[in-house]
Amino acid sequence: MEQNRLTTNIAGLKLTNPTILASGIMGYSAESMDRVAKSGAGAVITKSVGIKPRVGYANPTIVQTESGLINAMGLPNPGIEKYVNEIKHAKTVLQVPLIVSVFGYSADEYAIVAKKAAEAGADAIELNVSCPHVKQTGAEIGQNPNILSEVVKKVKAETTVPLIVKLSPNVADIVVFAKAAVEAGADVLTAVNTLKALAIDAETMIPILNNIKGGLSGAAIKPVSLRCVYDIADVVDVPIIGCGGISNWRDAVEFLLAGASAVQIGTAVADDIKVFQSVNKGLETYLRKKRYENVKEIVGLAHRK
Amino acid sequence: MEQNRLTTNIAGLKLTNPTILASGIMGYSAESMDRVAKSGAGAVITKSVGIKPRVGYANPTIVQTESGLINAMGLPNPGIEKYVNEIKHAKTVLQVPLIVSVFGYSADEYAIVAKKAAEAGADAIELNVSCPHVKQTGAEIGQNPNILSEVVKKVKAETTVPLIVKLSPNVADIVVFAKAAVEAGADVLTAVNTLKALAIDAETMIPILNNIKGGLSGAAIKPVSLRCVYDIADVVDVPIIGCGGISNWRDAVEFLLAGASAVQIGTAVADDIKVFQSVNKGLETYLRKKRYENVKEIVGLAHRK
Amino acid sequence: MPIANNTMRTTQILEIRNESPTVKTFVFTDRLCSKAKPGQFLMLWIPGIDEIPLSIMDTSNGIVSVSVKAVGDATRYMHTMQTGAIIGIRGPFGNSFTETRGRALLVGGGTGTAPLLFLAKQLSTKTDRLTFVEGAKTKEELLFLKQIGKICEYKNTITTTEDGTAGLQCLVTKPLSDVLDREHFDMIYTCGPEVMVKKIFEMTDKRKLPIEASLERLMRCGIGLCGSCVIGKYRVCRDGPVFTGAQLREIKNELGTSKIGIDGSKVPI
Amino acid sequence: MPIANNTMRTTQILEIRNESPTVKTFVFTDRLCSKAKPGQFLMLWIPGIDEIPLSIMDTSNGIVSVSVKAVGDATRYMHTMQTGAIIGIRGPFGNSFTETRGRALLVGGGTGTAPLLFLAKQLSTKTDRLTFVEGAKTKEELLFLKQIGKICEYKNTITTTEDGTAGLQCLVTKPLSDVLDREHFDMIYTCGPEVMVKKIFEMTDKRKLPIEASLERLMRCGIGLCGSCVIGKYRVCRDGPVFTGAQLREIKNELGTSKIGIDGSKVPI
Ligand SMILES: Cc1cc2nc3c(=O)[nH]c(=O)nc-3n(C[C@H](O)[C@H](O)[C@H](O)COP(=O)(O)OP(=O)(O)OC[C@H]3O[C@@H](n4cnc5c(N)ncnc54)[C@H](O)[C@@H]3O)c2cc1C
Ligand SMILES: Cc1cc2nc3c(=O)[nH]c(=O)nc-3n(C[C@H](O)[C@H](O)[C@H](O)COP(=O)(O)OP(=O)(O)OC[C@H]3O[C@@H](n4cnc5c(N)ncnc54)[C@H](O)[C@@H]3O)c2cc1C
Ligand SMILES: Cc1cc2nc3c(=O)[nH]c(=O)nc-3n(C[C@H](O)[C@H](O)[C@H](O)COP(=O)(O)O)c2cc1C
Ligand SMILES: Cc1cc2nc3c(=O)[nH]c(=O)nc-3n(C[C@H](O)[C@H](O)[C@H](O)COP(=O)(O)O)c2cc1C
Ligand code: FES
Ligand code: FES
Repeated sequence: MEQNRLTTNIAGLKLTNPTILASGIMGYSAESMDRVAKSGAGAVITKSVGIKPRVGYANPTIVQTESGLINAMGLPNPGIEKYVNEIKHAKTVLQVPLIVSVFGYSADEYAIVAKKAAEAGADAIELNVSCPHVKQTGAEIGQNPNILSEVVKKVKAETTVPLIVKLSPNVADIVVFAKAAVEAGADVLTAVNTLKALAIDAETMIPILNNIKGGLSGAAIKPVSLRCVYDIADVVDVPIIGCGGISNWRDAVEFLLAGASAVQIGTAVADDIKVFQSVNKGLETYLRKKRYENVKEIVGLAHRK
Repeated sequence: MEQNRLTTNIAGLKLTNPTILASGIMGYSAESMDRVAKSGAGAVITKSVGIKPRVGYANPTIVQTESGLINAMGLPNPGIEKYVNEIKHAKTVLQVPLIVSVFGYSADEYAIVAKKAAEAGADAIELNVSCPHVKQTGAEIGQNPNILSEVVKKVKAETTVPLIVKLSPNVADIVVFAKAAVEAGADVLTAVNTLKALAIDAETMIPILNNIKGGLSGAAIKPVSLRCVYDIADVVDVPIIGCGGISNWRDAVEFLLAGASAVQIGTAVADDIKVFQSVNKGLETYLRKKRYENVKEIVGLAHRK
Repeated sequence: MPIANNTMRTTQILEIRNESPTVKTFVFTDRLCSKAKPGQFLMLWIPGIDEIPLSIMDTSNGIVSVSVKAVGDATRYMHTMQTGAIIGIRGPFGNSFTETRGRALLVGGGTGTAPLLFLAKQLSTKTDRLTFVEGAKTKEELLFLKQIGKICEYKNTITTTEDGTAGLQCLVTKPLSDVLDREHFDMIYTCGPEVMVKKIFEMTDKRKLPIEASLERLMRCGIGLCGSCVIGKYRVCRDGPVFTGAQLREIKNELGTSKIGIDGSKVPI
Repeated sequence: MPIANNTMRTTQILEIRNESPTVKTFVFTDRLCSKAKPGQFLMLWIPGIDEIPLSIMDTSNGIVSVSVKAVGDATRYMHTMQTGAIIGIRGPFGNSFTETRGRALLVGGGTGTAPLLFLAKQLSTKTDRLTFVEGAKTKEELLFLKQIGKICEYKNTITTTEDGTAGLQCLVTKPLSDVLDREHFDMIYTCGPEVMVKKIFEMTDKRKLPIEASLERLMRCGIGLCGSCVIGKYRVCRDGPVFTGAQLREIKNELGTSKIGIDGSKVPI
């Protein structure tokens, strides 16, 4: 009964609840993702995987800021060849949908990686076209609607599982990108990745991150990511997954009201891996108090006039 | 002696210290701005003034968020005709430079308002081309480099005082706009205005701001505004004024190191109107400890390799 | 407290009381505002309608009361609200009246009586005598007479009405002159229409008597940023709403004369 | 403490001590880390070079010490630093060893001895007897012998070297077997090369003895996000670095066998 209120369905992905582990958080190994699933997540997303292994940047790769976090990991990942084994293994372990996050430097690369991931058992693919600190993938693809469209089309042609496109907030008008992705075949949109940011240390007078710039996540960006979801919900019909600064049930409710069908949680895992559980509990209570039978009923309600 | 270390010069504007009151903060009346100057600000900027009076939006016009603030005032202002009197009055009262912030709905409007403000005695003009929540001024002008360029050129042709262009962070690549503004004649760039944001109340299920969307300011956005300054400093030679989330001397130092010649402070005034004083005090101590004779010497040092 | 910790929260209206044909009192729980001091105000969000500043009229154990006069869209809408309705609260904001010993005089006009009632409750155990002068247009508009009478004793309560339906038929300033000449006061507190406040300030200023007056201005942010509420060099929301005689002297050119209007220009009051 | 409150701060190196030809101790002030418990670690930023995890070796009155072995770029660079140099600190992070009463056995290898020394200091007043077994390649690499001897008494200190230049000529695991069979221990603590830790775990597991082992992994964020340090379902930075026998049993397939490499793939140790 309790659980039913939270069950949802995102473009065919059946979720027992609308909380999803964001990409890049504890997302390498099957055991690690399974732990998060057992902590309450309705689905998990892997670290973004590319065509070849990448070691990422040297440390510091994160800086903690006022109610936020800047990261520039540099997309360390084993490359899809090696990672297919982990996907296969994860599928034997996980009891929730496994979404594989994919990045590339060209539409072809995206398509190859996505195809292999899907073949290995991914329940859905999320395209990371929005990593703000790795050149020639984030900036070039996620900030140009034509290239974005090409990437989405190629991937769509090569895969049949639900295709999620994760948008960048580092654009003048996210609606343009949302439309481009949906027209090109995206089944779901995730809004959003991190905001391009910088931290400098006054004492040593240098940027702290090894890569100089990174992506801001956490509570600090919530008002921006919430606005992105609201903007997109006005113009597209596909389900939206909200992401950026969600750390409690109230945040999750706000994203649902703004038009998200589910939410991803990343940075808040640092404070508590059980954040999925507590979001779900709060959400359940909220829905019960407001007399809603299912979480789907509140999606987009903030748009009523 | 102490004071000398903080004196600076921004495109001809002589400042006793590099802290400036941001536009929209206590910026209607001469007495109010004078109070801020006496609290330590090296210069003050008026509320943005347009060609006609505007009453702005109904309340709520602000929402406090985690380490930030979303505002959608809707640019309430008396219109330049009435405001010239306040400018003249302010000039008789103020002992620091008076910068008049100007907005418009067309290049002509900007030019007319700027001209009148300059004639009334403004020591400099700041063009607000970046208000994220008022249609047809922020979005249309500050997010299109061609229109921005046209506006700057028109204003430049009509005025002789230093021309400051305040950029929007709500763009894919702020460098494009910085270049466009400088090529069109901007003497100084301010980076940045607020980030487009939204707040929703879970209980009533509606957006809180009367205008629905607003601009995020305060500590939350500091990593983003700092990145904007850093990006711009790499490509333009005009002085930059950092703005966005500065609330203590350490923040100010970071902006100077990133390439700003001065900083604007807005939201932090809510916690303490004496923030200018305390930033200056900390900055002075920092420079002394690091054995710099003048604040200009540290501008841009974070770009060293 | 940093502003970030005073974000808006929602609460339900627990109780609504009619105080006069135009004034209702709204009661709700709010932890932060229930710790407010007399003189402080809160920003009350009427969802989908407006957000307005209101003086805190009473507090106890997490419970807060405000008294609202229906004067325009927002306040009239509030008068149609029922218990159980949801409102949003930010605050408490602003400074407060300073406590005094000895003899205190309180002069209230209209809903300006609300913060003074709160103050009177606080002062009652601390002062030797409290005198309350209240003015209104008609008998029905005289607010909180019973509570004031209890706290100050009826003999120390003077009421005036413009139509003479209760108390003296005159403005509140009239009996005040006599009282000020006849008795010694260690502090005079006032809140009400600004023209009234201005007159009272002039009376006390002439007599070199200490005064604290609470002012009202158009408020947007409530936290000292937007400049909507500025009078002279002061922000009513942050440096006020309570001002001392010395401060009132600094701003006497604007007091009761002009304010910053809705478009940011100075307009006559 | 929420992560936002544990941002990086800079501090100066106050003192540098040579502990062995390859290990130096660095001393600096840091309010937060000086309150750390034995077993916790910090992230140390070497400006412009790297940021690395280091166990806290000692704390007192705002002062913190770490002991660093030069093994690669970052640690070798640290060995060239002078007092007065600026470093950045985040932390303390991770869990800590649990306190025990009765008899405790500590088994350290290499710089793994550092957190155990810190632990020994804490335990010395609380336990009946502390036995310390330390192993190294050569005599010169045996760390903190003097301090350990003082805390545990020399007769309770067993040392081994691979080249026989001091103590017994063998691996640390050899004498351990005898000790474990001969004496009763209420808790066994260990930190050192993972192959050593694995062997010790197997020895205690067979004998059903309680154990706590501190592990090392490649660390990026240090706060449980990036997944670089995962072993089995645990994050060494957040769920560890100290693991109990029951936890070690859960992860025994990976312990001493494989880890997540720099590109996120599982690699052999
Ligand atoms: C610090 C402070 C404390 C206040 N405390 C109370 C209180 O305890 N009880 C109460 O009933 N009201 C109080 N007010 C006034 C209250 O905020 C206004 O009456 C309300 O905002 C009017 O909103 P409206 O939409 O109903 O009227 P509007 O449609 O905005 O205006 C209707 C009429 O009221 C006038 N008005 C609007 N705002 C104010 C104002 N701030 N001061 C004076 N006149 C105004 C307008 O000029 C107009 O003539 C206080 C105001 C301030 C600044
Ligand atoms: C929780 C924790 C506590 C630690 N405490 C200490 C300590 O107190 N003193 C100390 O000297 N070292 C400690 N380390 C190890 C220390 O962090 C590494 O030695 C250091 O990061 C190596 O950096 P480098 O650039 O010098 O070497 P690199 O160039 O990165 O590597 C050089 C060699 O060291 C190996 N190495 C790198 N990182 C580690 C690691 N985390 N564990 C084991 N081997 C590694 C590499 O595989 C390589 O063989 C600790 C590690 C962790 C995770
Ligand atoms: C340490 C870290 C690593 C991340 N790695 C990835 C990644 O590989 N791919 C990706 O699409 N997003 C990545 N992200 C972005 C998150 O998935 C998420 O979009 C962002 O952090 C905002 O959500 P949050 O505020 O809940 O963290 C990463 C974020 C962090 C903090
Ligand atoms: C209440 C408020 C009103 C503002 N009004 C204006 C304005 O009229 N014109 C303008 O250019 N910027 C305006 N801003 C933006 C600020 O000038 C500044 O760019 C922004 O708040 C970021 O700086 P901060 O974080 O120090 O506040 C306003 C900001 C706030 C909070
Ligand atoms: S209401 Fe904004 S400054 Fe007072
Ligand atoms: S170092 Fe990032 S999860 Fe442990």
